[in-house]
Amino acid sequence: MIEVLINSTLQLVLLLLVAPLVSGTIKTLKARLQMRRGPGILQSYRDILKLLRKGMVIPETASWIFSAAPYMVFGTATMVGLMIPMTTTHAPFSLFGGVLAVVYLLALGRFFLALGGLDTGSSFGGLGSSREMTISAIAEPAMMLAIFTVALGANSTNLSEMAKVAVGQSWRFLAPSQMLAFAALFIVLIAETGRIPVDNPATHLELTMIHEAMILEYSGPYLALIEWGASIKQLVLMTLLVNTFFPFGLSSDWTLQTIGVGLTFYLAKLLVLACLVVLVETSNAKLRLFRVPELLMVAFILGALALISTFLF
Amino acid sequence: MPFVPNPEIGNRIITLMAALVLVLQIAAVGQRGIVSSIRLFAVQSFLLGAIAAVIAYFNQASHIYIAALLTVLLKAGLLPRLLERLMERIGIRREIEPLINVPLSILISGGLTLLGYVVAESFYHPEETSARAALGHNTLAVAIALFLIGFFVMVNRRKALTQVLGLLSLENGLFLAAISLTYGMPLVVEIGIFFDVLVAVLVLGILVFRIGETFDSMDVSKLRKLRE
Amino acid sequence: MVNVAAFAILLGLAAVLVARVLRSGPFSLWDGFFYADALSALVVLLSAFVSLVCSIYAVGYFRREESSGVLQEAKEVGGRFAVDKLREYYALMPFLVFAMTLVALANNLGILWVAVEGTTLASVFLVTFYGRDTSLEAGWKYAIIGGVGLSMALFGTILTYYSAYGALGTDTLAGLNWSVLAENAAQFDKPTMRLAFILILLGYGTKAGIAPMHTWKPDAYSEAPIPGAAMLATGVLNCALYGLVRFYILTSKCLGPQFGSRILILFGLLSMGVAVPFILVQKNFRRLLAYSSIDHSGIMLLALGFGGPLGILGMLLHMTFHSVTKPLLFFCAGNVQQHLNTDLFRKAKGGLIHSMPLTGAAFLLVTLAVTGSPPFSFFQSEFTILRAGFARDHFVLAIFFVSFLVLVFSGFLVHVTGLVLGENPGLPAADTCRWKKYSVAGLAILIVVMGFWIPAPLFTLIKGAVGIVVGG
Amino acid sequence: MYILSVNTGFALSVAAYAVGAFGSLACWQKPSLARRICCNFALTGAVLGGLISVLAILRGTPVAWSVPSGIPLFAYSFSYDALAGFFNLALAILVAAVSTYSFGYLKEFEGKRNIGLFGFLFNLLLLSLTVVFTAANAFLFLIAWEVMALAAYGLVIFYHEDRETRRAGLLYVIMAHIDAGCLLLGFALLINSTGSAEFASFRPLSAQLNGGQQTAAFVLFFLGFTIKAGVIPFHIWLPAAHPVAPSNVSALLSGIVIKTGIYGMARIFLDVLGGVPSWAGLLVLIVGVVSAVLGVLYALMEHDLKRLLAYHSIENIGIILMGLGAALIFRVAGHPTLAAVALIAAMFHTLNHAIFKCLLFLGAGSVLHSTGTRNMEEMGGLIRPMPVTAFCFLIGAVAISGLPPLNGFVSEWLTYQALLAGFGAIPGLTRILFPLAGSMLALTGALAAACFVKAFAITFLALPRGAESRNVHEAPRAMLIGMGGLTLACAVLGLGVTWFLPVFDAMTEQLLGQRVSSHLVSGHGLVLSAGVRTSGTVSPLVIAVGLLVLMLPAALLVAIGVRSFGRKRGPVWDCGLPGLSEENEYTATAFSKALRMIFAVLYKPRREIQAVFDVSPYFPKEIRFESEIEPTFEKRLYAPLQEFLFRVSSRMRTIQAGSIHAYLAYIFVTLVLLLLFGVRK
Repeated sequence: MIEVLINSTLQLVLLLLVAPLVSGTIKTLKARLQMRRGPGILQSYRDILKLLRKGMVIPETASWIFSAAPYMVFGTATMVGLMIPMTTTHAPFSLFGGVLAVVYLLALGRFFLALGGLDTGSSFGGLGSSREMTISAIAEPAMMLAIFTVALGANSTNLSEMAKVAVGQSWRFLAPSQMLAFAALFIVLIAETGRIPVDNPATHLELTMIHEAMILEYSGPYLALIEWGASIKQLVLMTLLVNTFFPFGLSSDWTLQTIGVGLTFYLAKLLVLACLVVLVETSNAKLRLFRVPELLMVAFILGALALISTFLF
Repeated sequence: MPFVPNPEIGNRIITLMAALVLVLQIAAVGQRGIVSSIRLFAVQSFLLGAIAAVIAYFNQASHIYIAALLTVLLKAGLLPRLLERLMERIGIRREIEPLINVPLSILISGGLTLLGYVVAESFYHPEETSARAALGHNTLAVAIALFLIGFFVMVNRRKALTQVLGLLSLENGLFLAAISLTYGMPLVVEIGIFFDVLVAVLVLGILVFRIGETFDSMDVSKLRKLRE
Repeated sequence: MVNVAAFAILLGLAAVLVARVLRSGPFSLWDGFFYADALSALVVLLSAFVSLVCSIYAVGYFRREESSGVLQEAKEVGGRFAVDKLREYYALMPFLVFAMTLVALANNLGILWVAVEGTTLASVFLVTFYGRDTSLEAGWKYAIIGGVGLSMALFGTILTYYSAYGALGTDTLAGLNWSVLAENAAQFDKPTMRLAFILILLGYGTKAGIAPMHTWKPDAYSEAPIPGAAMLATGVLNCALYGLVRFYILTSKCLGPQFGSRILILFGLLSMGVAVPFILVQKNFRRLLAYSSIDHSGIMLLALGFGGPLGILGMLLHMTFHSVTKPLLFFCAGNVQQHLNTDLFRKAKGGLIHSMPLTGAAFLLVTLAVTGSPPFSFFQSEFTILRAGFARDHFVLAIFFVSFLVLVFSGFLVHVTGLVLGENPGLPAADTCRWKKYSVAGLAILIVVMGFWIPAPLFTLIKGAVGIVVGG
Repeated sequence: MYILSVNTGFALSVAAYAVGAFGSLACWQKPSLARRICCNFALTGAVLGGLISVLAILRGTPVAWSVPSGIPLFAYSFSYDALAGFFNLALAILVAAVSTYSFGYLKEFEGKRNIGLFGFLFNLLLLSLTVVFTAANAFLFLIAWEVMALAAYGLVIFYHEDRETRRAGLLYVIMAHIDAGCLLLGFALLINSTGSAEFASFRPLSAQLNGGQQTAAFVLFFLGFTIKAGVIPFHIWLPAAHPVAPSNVSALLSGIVIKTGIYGMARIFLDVLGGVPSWAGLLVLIVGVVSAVLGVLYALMEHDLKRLLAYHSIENIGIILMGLGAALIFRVAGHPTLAAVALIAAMFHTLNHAIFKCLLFLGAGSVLHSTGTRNMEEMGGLIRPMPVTAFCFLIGAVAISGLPPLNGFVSEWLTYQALLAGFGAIPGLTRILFPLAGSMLALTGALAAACFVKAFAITFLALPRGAESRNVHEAPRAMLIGMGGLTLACAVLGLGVTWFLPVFDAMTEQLLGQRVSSHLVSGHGLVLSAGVRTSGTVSPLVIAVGLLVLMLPAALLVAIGVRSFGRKRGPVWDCGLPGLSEENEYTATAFSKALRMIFAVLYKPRREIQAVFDVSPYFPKEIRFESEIEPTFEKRLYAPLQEFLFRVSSRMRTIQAGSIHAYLAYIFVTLVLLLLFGVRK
């Protein structure tokens, strides 16, 4: 019991700290790749701190739902973060919810955020919510298929179990099924974290935007919570990818040294994945909204193929 | 030792008469005038009565005399009167145009006669009614033919009155069948049936009368108000 | 009024008869002129019941007719006065009932035929009652088609007599007596019997309104005054079927059940099938009732065809329920017609439930009942018939049967709800006449009760009848 | 322990319903009295019924008894086993809530409508429902089944003045009759091979039936029950009939009446027939998937609040069928424990859907009650005037979207686990179907979430869109209590699932001979685990608590921020064009636009835009936009059928053309033919 508490606090701290770092890194890398100086890696921390120290304006039309949404987003994201193994195969909350819980908790956060977007009565919010729900809805099956492929391999939907199995066979990711599943999940990651070519996190007040439109009315600490939650969600999804497919450095026991090793490996893997994301983002243009389903369809097909290939090979 | 009637002669006579009846029926099919068809019917009924009498005579079946008498009185006497009276009361025009033209309908009645024979073949068993037998076969066929042709007349003719005539000649067929097969029904039944026929004709007569005065035409094929 | 009393007494007598039959089996009177067993007792009971109910309703019905002056119209055409018309009705009714009773009680099949013919002759003037040209037309069709049909029945009777003649030899009075024929039906001459049965089926089938001899029914039912029509649809129908059943027994004793059942099933399904489309697209709610009774006689024929204890039980149950339920359907239709002075759906605006709540409710109720939906009693008989069908491995037929039932249900419900439900057209309140109210309400209650409870003696009576038909 | 024996208790609750029915009918002239009688006796019946069901479930062993019926052909025989107990429990919960709600809801009828009649039909419906769940005799079952349909019909057409209502009612009752017909045939088939109508006598039968009979029986029962359950493609009556009924009735219809179809499948396929061929199980699974996905897709396009809910019933029935189908397949494949898990998933979702769908309909009812419209485009901003209703509806929405930690999530989670296990358990290529079905379930869940974001937000949030929703009031207390109870149930069944699971043991043991609840609970009774094959675990309780705990620091941060830097209310960002009003709000149509475009293949949307121009086409004075989707099944499947029927019928009418000669000719021809037939042997 105590142990669980310690673990979870540690992992919580890790989450809260690493998440902004990752998004910051992505921003910087992207800037560099586009021959800009760009903000520093720590920019995201500064943003959050700044927002926390601002007053906030709440629309007259809004009800308590509007205020509840940020907490839900933040809460669900961190909750999910506790269920996923980061540095070691053992996630503190893995017993209390597997990958299904992860997906549905994220959905819960999204549900409330969408409500918050509609609560203001502004067309932007509605537009954002509508698109957000739509895209996530059609992203869901692909995501599930890809995850199932791994889960069926591990015979469990618990992330720790899946990680353990993965550790057992480190080079499994070379199997075609794993490759395909990884590809599918990667596309889903792009869609879920609202990155080009699905959404453009950097724009404001464009009719192409999705996530940003939804949270347009938020300000101050609420916005901070949402941004933070979003970055945590992104971190979680990336972690899911790296740790289930490339279990290098995941240790199963708790010693300082293993944790150190695990942490370094973990950050390294994240960095690689971040680079991948950046490459995709810079090398692609944003898709029209109604082209996105095709992309996700591709992801779905990949997932299905992955599934089939699990028992063909 | 009184004169013992010879069945052979009886059979001849009956078969002859039956043939005549059939001819009359077919004639009725071809007949155009109402009056004459009524007359034909009267003669036919008289012949039937005669047949009945002959059978009664040759088989010493006394109760058939009654049947014969009733037939002659009712069908040959009373009913034609009634019908003619009715006809005068309404004063209907003469000509009646059947739905199917005469030659064809006569052909059809020929076919029906054939059918009558076929049917009669199928279930007539001489051995069961050994002595009185021979009159059965042809007569039965004729009876069935009468029945069918009468029915055909009802289908074919437009006038209310001629339909009644058809019905009556159809009844004649039944009568012929009854006496030729089984020498008549039990007496109670016979009387009942005769009574019914009488009432039926009265009822139909009233209807014909009313139709006559309501529609000032006796053409029942014009009665087509009640339909889907 | 007199009729009501008379028919009440008749019902009492019928009850006595039933009791007697139940106690001491079949018996006969007047050296075998009358003969009564469970089957005939059942039919007598039903006829008596129907005639009582109809006569009660008739009082209310004709009072309304008089006040609304329909009869005066009839006067000009028919050339007689309203009172005479009433006298005519009240005189014809007992004849009809007498004939119906005679049908059931006659021992001699010939007399049976005479009696059936009697019912026709008595009811022709019921059909032409209103003296409109349409009613004359209906009457004519009824008389002619009925006449032809019955002459076929007579032919059948003669042939039966002949086929028995070989076996019995003697042509005594008893030659056509049921009590005699039933014993030695086995030795009858088979081909003759086959022909006889065909003719009988066509003959009494015409009277029962089996397709394709059903064509007179819609006309007659929609023209006769409601109580008369109800009598035709229940009592007379029962009589025709009764005759048919009697001969069916002889035939199946003589030829075995197969021969009869095939034709019966054929005609039964045909009648149901013919009734369905006319029920689906129907403009006139009194013709609708006629087609429903065609459908029901088809069902009963089908049950007879399925045969076996189950089938016969189903048929007789169905006959009983039909005689109880159908009158109510007619009465409701009658009330509606008198209320709106039309029998066309098109002219009725709907929403009758507002102006005549009792009739409206009863109409819905009896619609559900007559289309055989549980919990009403028809469901029991139809379920039994279905089982009989399965017992004879008529799987496909069973499917047809059920789908016809469903279609009829749909058609009926569409029409009747369109008539009864809907917003209030603002008609004056009806349902005032006591006689009508009591007959409707009483029957409605009876129907609901019968769905859950059948009096034991009645059931034993039916069982007995089944025993007779199956030849136990 | 047992104060009153099961059958007397059952009799009592039936009696309570009966008294409620006839009592309220009897005093239909005194509306308020009728109302009280109706609701009170319904409540009593529910309480008794619930008590009994709990007793029966605790005892486990079936109690069978028989009552002599007035009809000599049959006896009314009952059997109160675990399955019956479970469904009676669901019924009791719902009825308790609905009858409480009705205390307030029926008030508005007083003086306007015949409450006595309503009370009669209402209690009759409840009575027939509990009999359906308890009948052990085909005849009794069919009677109760049809009485249920007829009572429901009466309630659906309660506002019969409205044409649409009448049509919907007819559609409903005709479909109901068709399914009754199928069941009739099915039972006749079984009865024919045993000679008895008792369910008990069918049980040994399953072995004796030959292939053809088995197939026939399965098809007939499957048709019957799926029509009743409103499974696509037999669903068309459901979205028509449920919305037009009074809302407390719609709650029951969607909550429990369509579940009788599920009950029937469980009863016949698992209990009476003791399993069906595996292709049948697959069929059930696939039908489930189809109707889940299509159901939610159609729901998304609805702007009529109650129709939307009705379509979600179709969707959830689909989800239930997924579990049931899996259970059937596993049973044949010889994995009883897996089958038990799948069955629990299905049954638990049945219960959950009953509860939250009932809750949502009641919520919609009170919205309707105060706004008087079902059209969401007229609503908006209702959360302020009616906060309690809004909260209850929100909880219901979260639950039905299958979001943690509420009950919907738990049962969907179990379904996922069952499907995943299927992949490992079933040999051959068919195993692929299981994960695919799982992904479709995911799609369904996500779309449902989207749909309920729309439903809740457009109804309750932002500014009122129509005059109807301007000055509205909160629903009366009785209605709120009714909803509150169900809301609580949603939470309790979600968080306390581990303590609730043992309820299923008796059922699974009866149907599959397995008690699995102990496998499904681990971690000090806190954690729900997938049990046998796959080892997934989840703990709604911990998740809920964890969420609260994790929100604390966030709340702290915000509190600090707000304290030191203040918070003020301001206008919404209006792009500089002042005067943002409800016309600028996002509408339900707009919200579903994206999905309408994406699934255009399915919807075949038709839209027309009429613009009225003043000076130049660039400045339209007003623009009318209307868009509708094609009701595929109605248009492609049912309309042609009806068309065909009527064309044939009209053709047939020519045989009754009124010519007596034709009539005579029919007879003549028949006679001649039959004579020939009679002649040749």
